[in-house]
Amino acid sequence: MLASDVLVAQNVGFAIIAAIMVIGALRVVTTKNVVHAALWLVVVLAGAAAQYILLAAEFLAVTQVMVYIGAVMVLFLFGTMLTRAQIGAEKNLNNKNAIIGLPIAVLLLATMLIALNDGFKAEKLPADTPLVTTQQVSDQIFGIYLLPFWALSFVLLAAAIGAIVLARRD
Amino acid sequence: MLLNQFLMLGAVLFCIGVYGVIVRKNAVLVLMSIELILNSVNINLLAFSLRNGSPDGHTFALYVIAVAAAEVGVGLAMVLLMYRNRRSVGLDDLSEMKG
Amino acid sequence: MEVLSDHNWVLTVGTFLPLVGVLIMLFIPKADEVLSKAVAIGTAAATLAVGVFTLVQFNYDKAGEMQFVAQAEWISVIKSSYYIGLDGISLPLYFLSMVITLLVMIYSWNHVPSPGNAKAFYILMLVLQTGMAGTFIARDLVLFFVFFELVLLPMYFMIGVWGGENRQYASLKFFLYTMFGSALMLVAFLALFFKTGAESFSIPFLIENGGAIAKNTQIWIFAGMFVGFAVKVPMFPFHTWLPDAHTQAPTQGSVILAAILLKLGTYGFVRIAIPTLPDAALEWAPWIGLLAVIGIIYGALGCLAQTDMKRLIAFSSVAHMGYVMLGISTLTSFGMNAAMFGMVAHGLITGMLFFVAGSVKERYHTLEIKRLSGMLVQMPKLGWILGFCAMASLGLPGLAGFWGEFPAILSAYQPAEGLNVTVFRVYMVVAAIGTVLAAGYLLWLYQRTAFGEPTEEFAAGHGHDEDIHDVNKFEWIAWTPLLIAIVVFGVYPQLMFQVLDPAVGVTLKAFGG
Amino acid sequence: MFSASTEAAEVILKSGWFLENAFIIPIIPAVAFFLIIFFGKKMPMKGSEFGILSMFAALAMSLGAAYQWIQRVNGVSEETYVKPIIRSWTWWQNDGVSLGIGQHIDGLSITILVVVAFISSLVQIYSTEYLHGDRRYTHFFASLTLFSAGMLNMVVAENMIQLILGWELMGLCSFMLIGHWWEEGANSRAALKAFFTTRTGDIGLLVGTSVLFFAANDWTQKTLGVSGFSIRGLSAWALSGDPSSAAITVGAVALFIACIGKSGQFPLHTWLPDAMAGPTPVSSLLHSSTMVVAGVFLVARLYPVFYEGMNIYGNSVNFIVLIGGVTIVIAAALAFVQTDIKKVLAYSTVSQLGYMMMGLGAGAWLPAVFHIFTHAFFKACLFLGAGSISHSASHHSFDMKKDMGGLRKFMPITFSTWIVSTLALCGVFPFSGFFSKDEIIDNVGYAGYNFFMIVGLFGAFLTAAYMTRATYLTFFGEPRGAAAGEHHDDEHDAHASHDDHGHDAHGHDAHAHDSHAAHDAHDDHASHGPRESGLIITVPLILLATLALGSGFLNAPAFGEKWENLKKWVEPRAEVVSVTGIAKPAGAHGETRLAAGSTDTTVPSEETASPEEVVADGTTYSTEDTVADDSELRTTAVDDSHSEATDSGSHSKAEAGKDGGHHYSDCGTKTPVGGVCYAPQLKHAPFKWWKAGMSVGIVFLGMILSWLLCVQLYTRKNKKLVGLTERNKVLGAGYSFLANKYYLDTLYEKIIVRSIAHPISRGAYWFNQNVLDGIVNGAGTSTRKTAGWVYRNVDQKLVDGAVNGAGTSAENAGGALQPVQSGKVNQYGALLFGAAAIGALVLVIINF
Repeated sequence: MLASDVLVAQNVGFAIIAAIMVIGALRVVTTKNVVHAALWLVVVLAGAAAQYILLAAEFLAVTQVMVYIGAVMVLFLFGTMLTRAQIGAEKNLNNKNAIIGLPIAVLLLATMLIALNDGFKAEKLPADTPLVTTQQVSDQIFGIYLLPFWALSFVLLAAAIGAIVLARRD
Repeated sequence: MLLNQFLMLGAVLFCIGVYGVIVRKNAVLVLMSIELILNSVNINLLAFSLRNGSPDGHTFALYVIAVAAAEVGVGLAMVLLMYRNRRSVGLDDLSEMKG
Repeated sequence: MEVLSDHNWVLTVGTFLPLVGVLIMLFIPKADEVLSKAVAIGTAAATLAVGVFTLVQFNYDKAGEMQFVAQAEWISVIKSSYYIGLDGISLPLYFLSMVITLLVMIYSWNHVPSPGNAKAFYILMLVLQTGMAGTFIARDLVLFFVFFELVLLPMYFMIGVWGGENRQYASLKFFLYTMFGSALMLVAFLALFFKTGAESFSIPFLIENGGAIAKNTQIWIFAGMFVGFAVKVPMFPFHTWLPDAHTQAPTQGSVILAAILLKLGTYGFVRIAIPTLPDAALEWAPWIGLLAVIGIIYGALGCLAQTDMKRLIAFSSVAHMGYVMLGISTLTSFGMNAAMFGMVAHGLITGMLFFVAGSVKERYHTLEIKRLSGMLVQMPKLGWILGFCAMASLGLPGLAGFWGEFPAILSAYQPAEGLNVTVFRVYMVVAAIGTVLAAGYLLWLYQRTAFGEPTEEFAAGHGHDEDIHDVNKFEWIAWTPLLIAIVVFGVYPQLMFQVLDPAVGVTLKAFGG
Repeated sequence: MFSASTEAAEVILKSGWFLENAFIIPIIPAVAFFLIIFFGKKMPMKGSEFGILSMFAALAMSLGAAYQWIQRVNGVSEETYVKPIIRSWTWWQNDGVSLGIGQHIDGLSITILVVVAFISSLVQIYSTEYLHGDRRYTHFFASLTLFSAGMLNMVVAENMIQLILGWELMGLCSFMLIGHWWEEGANSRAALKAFFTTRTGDIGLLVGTSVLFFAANDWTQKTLGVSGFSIRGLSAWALSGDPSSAAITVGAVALFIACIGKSGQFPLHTWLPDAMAGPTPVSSLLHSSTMVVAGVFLVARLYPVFYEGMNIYGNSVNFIVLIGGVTIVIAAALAFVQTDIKKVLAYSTVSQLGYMMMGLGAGAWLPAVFHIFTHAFFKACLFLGAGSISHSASHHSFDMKKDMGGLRKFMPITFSTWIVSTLALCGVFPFSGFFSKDEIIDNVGYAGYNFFMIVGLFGAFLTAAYMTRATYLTFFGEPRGAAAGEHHDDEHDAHASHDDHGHDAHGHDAHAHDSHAAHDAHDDHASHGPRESGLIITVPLILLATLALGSGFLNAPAFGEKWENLKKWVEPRAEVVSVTGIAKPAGAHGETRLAAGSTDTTVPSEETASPEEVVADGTTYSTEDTVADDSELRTTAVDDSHSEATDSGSHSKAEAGKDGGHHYSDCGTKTPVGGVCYAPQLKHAPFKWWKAGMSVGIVFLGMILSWLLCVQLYTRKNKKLVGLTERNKVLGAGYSFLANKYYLDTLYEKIIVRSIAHPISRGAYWFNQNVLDGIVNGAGTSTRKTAGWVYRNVDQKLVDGAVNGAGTSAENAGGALQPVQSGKVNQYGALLFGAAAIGALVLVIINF
């Protein structure tokens, strides 16, 4: 296959996935049903994973799938079930802030798009850069970024303990 | 592929997430919106990492994911507690922090 | 400098020891109040011990130079380093902060304000201590800023949680005011940083290169710092948070607030704003002086109108800080020395006054002046202590207050070159009139509260006097050092001037001071 | 000139331990004060012993110092300037200059030292009886001792700051002593008034000191190597021709304002009568030798400054003379309408202080100081006498009309001492008052202030008159009220009845209270009528009376030269003294600047080895000094051009004739050549018997007239005179005008103080609460209504906008931010992101 075809394919793929993701995201924040929202979120996250692959980050894509779709989503669903949100539609999932929310979001979006457009107009992603290998990533994690890694581990530990303490029924 | 297409996708997701955070009442949904935001960030990170050919982006994306996981864990635990205490997960009912 | 940087661990230890104490206290069960109190006081005492060691090791012949200098990599990304040092200007305040904290803690032993929870209360005080001490030794703007802000939170909680009935409002006001100030201050710092070539945040570097900035730019940067520090001082138009904060804060809060926190602002002026931006300082000085004298008269008048003892004292510190700022605004060593001395003196005296006010409140459950009377009959000791502090506060020679007040007035007669002499002489006269007003409101307060016979409701046998007892032993322990210090510094001020004077001289190099 | 130098060549200035260590004198009572505070209650005599002992010690040391000083003076010729013994230690430092604390001992300070120590000791002894059994006996003695300490410290002060220290200490103690019986609101008010009035004057002290310091500092540092605070430096500077007339005039006027406040000169004299609220011993101490003398002392101490600043001798009137003269008459006139014996004395004190000021203002330095000296004795005696009366005869009442009269039969000792002191006060010939007061009047006239000489004579007339009235009412006529033995409790109401005459209630309530306070110890009075007081009270009276009689002969020009001892001992000689430091290069005074951190005590001006500095210890002193003297006078001789020398020499001959052979020097007239002056050349009126006779005649005239009037009024009850003031409009007006003390109190208390205390401060506070703070508190609701929304907007915009947002009103001013603080997570989020969005937008726009 020719490089150009690859590029085209990539672009097309990007477009499709992006569209799906945006729709999913929109549904997440608009749907009347918590469970549906969770499922839509799955779609978005999966899309993100696909994008990672397009961005030549296989390892991350895998992590994304495992951590999010594997763990986080399950957590979400559990949470939803445990809080006995009825599976069906619900009235008041939104509060009165919709009036504020929309303008803010739009304003923010407009600003960002302008800024991005202004910043890197039609800058292409280099196609020939050496891809980042998982080894490099791990070298970094256990090399220069070791300290943050430790901190992170503590965070996770704390989170785990915290979650247990909080959710413990006593 | 343009750099911007990824960045803009990130931006869109981000704003949708913001909207969700502001508008949603159900704590769980707010948490989900936050997940959206985090992912948009990740996309940006990776895009730039590809652009500069440096692995930093990957590393941080990983960290972000990890933090997100932790956050979801704690967050949901809190939601659970909240529900246990007040039979509802509506954030509007929470106003102890009212000054 | 290298010579003076031995023992450079002293300051670090002295500053962060309280945090260690906090760490220990975290593991003490909340129920066990006595233990947590003991640990906290122990920590404070240890800190003070380190402070004393500093005092001993301090090389008084080189009071003008930075000593115990320690420098280490910190946030190299923004060219900010962990750079601390101590000179004659910082030493008294640094040490004072330690003393005050310990005394306040001792005082709190049986005065923990409602809603109790001694553990949290003491932890807050320890954190405060770190913040205060750190601010006085920081030689790096970012470090300074961090400590400066670190002070804010504990005080916010102290007022907001342990305060009076109107605490929410007061604490919020205090917080927002100060945040507002420090935001501008931060901007000013950054501007200074970039205008000096974005090379370093270390204060000596900025002092060297700050003078080179274009005058107009300097004036704007100074404006930012001015607001930031003036809010903390507080100077005249920015003072309105002070009375509320003081009246609502618990006694301990007021004492620390008056004794140390207000000094952070003036210290900032002396240490950062003026040396780094000499030209701007010259431009601003007359206006600072103006606000200062307005503050003097205005605070005094405010006092005369008060009906609440604590509020009166709060207003009086507006007036006293006015003297300090007047001294600073002259940009002469004379004025600076007076200002520095005034800070410490005000810390001791007003801190003491707030202690007394707190004890009065605890006994009478009110601070309304017209309901109080004949304190000398019911609790002579407390009454005399109040009188003593009032006298010290109105600048009686032989007591500490005088040495902050009189030289400040004196210095206004001849400000630094480039300042309008006439204007400052007018300030001098106004300030001198302020001393009379000070005598007026303090003696008025004293006569109304201490003299005469007790009012009906608190007279013996009317049921309202069950809490009325004279000074108890914790109060004695906490107060005696302050009282002694007030007398000692009043009788032999050289003790402090000999430390201040050289350092001030160094600070004012830019003005040929 | 040359002869002078030869004499001076073998001059040996003696010194001695007492002179070298005079600085200890104030320290003794200061220490005693702390002893009393801490151990007083436990002592057998409740702490009074500390006070008395310390006072005796101080007295002993002062006398020793006086003796040695006299030796020192006698050692040199009439012309040579006798150097004060100055010692100084670093007290504080500023701008690299060390500022000292120490002693400045010369004739003046020693005179006052002796007086203060002596009177204080007597008063303390007296108080042991007078306040026996008082509820705050110990506190009383503590304050009394500290009070003396303050005065002594001020007297030995080496520089202005030290002087201010003593000055303010006295202010504080007067507050505590006058308010000694603070249970009575009136007493504490009087105390407040005293402190506050003097404090108002002190503005002048602070300002004046600052002005002089900065004006003089450079010169003094360069020439003498002392700071601009140093009294010696200031004196020399004032006469050096260096000062700009503006600076020195402003400084002198400012300082004199402080003296007006402290010495109760018009128009700030109103606090003095109220000070009677204190126990009588306090009044006696306050009025004779300490507090009120402080102002006069300050003028005398810094005389060169006032001499130059006020241009004394220069023109026919100056500020000091004017104030002094006015005070004499005004106060004397007030003394007539008092029925309270202590108030009569108080006003007489004021007018006597007027004499001193007038004398100083007219260049009669010595007579003024001498008057301080004599006045201290007889005024103390009079006050203690009044105290003795109230203590033993009139049941602690001080009302002459109600409770006294005919007491001479009952208390002979008190009576005779009183008479002696009264004659002294009036200035009758052999008594001490004559020699001092008459000298003042005489010299004032001689210096060309003729109008004020007449004022002085008139004042003498009034003095004689009102003192006669007081004496008559107290000791002659028929016993009345308590004096007649009847013990009525309604005496307080009786006092109250006077109040509508405008007698401020303070004094009376105070005395009423005086009785309460001491009654628990003196209930026996009900049993018997008036009697003589005990020894503890009478002995001091006798001692004082003796001095009132005799002390005048210390300086009695009436009997010729050799009787003018005080002039010889006390008056600083106006001689041009060379200063080795003057030749130093400008940089030299830098030596006195401390190397950073040289902390230990340094005599600041040692470096400039100017002769009078070498006082490290008495032994090495004399030798070094002669050498210095020697050199110095030679330099003088050299510097003076010969012609000038002969000229001034002949001048001195000429002067010698009419100036009592007094040495003449240029000091104070033209800038000293080749040296500095420490004192101006003063004129001395030759004593003339006819003048003395005239003034004494006036005095007797006053006495006789007043006596006749009294007899008519109080004994004969002459219909034409009694109640004249009620009938005659003009006299009535005059009476109430006097009775209301010229309405000055009304002016101060009702108008000035009220206006500050109430409207202005209220206004300021209103400004704070409404305009600045934006919180209209509950009371301000009405104002809110009227003020309307405008104010609220102004408020918010002015200051509190930051806090209150669109602040509403007092009740929910805090609530302005409540919506923000809703505690709803979403809203926080909205706020956050909104802010972020706006911020970002701003950035973007900027970057375009």
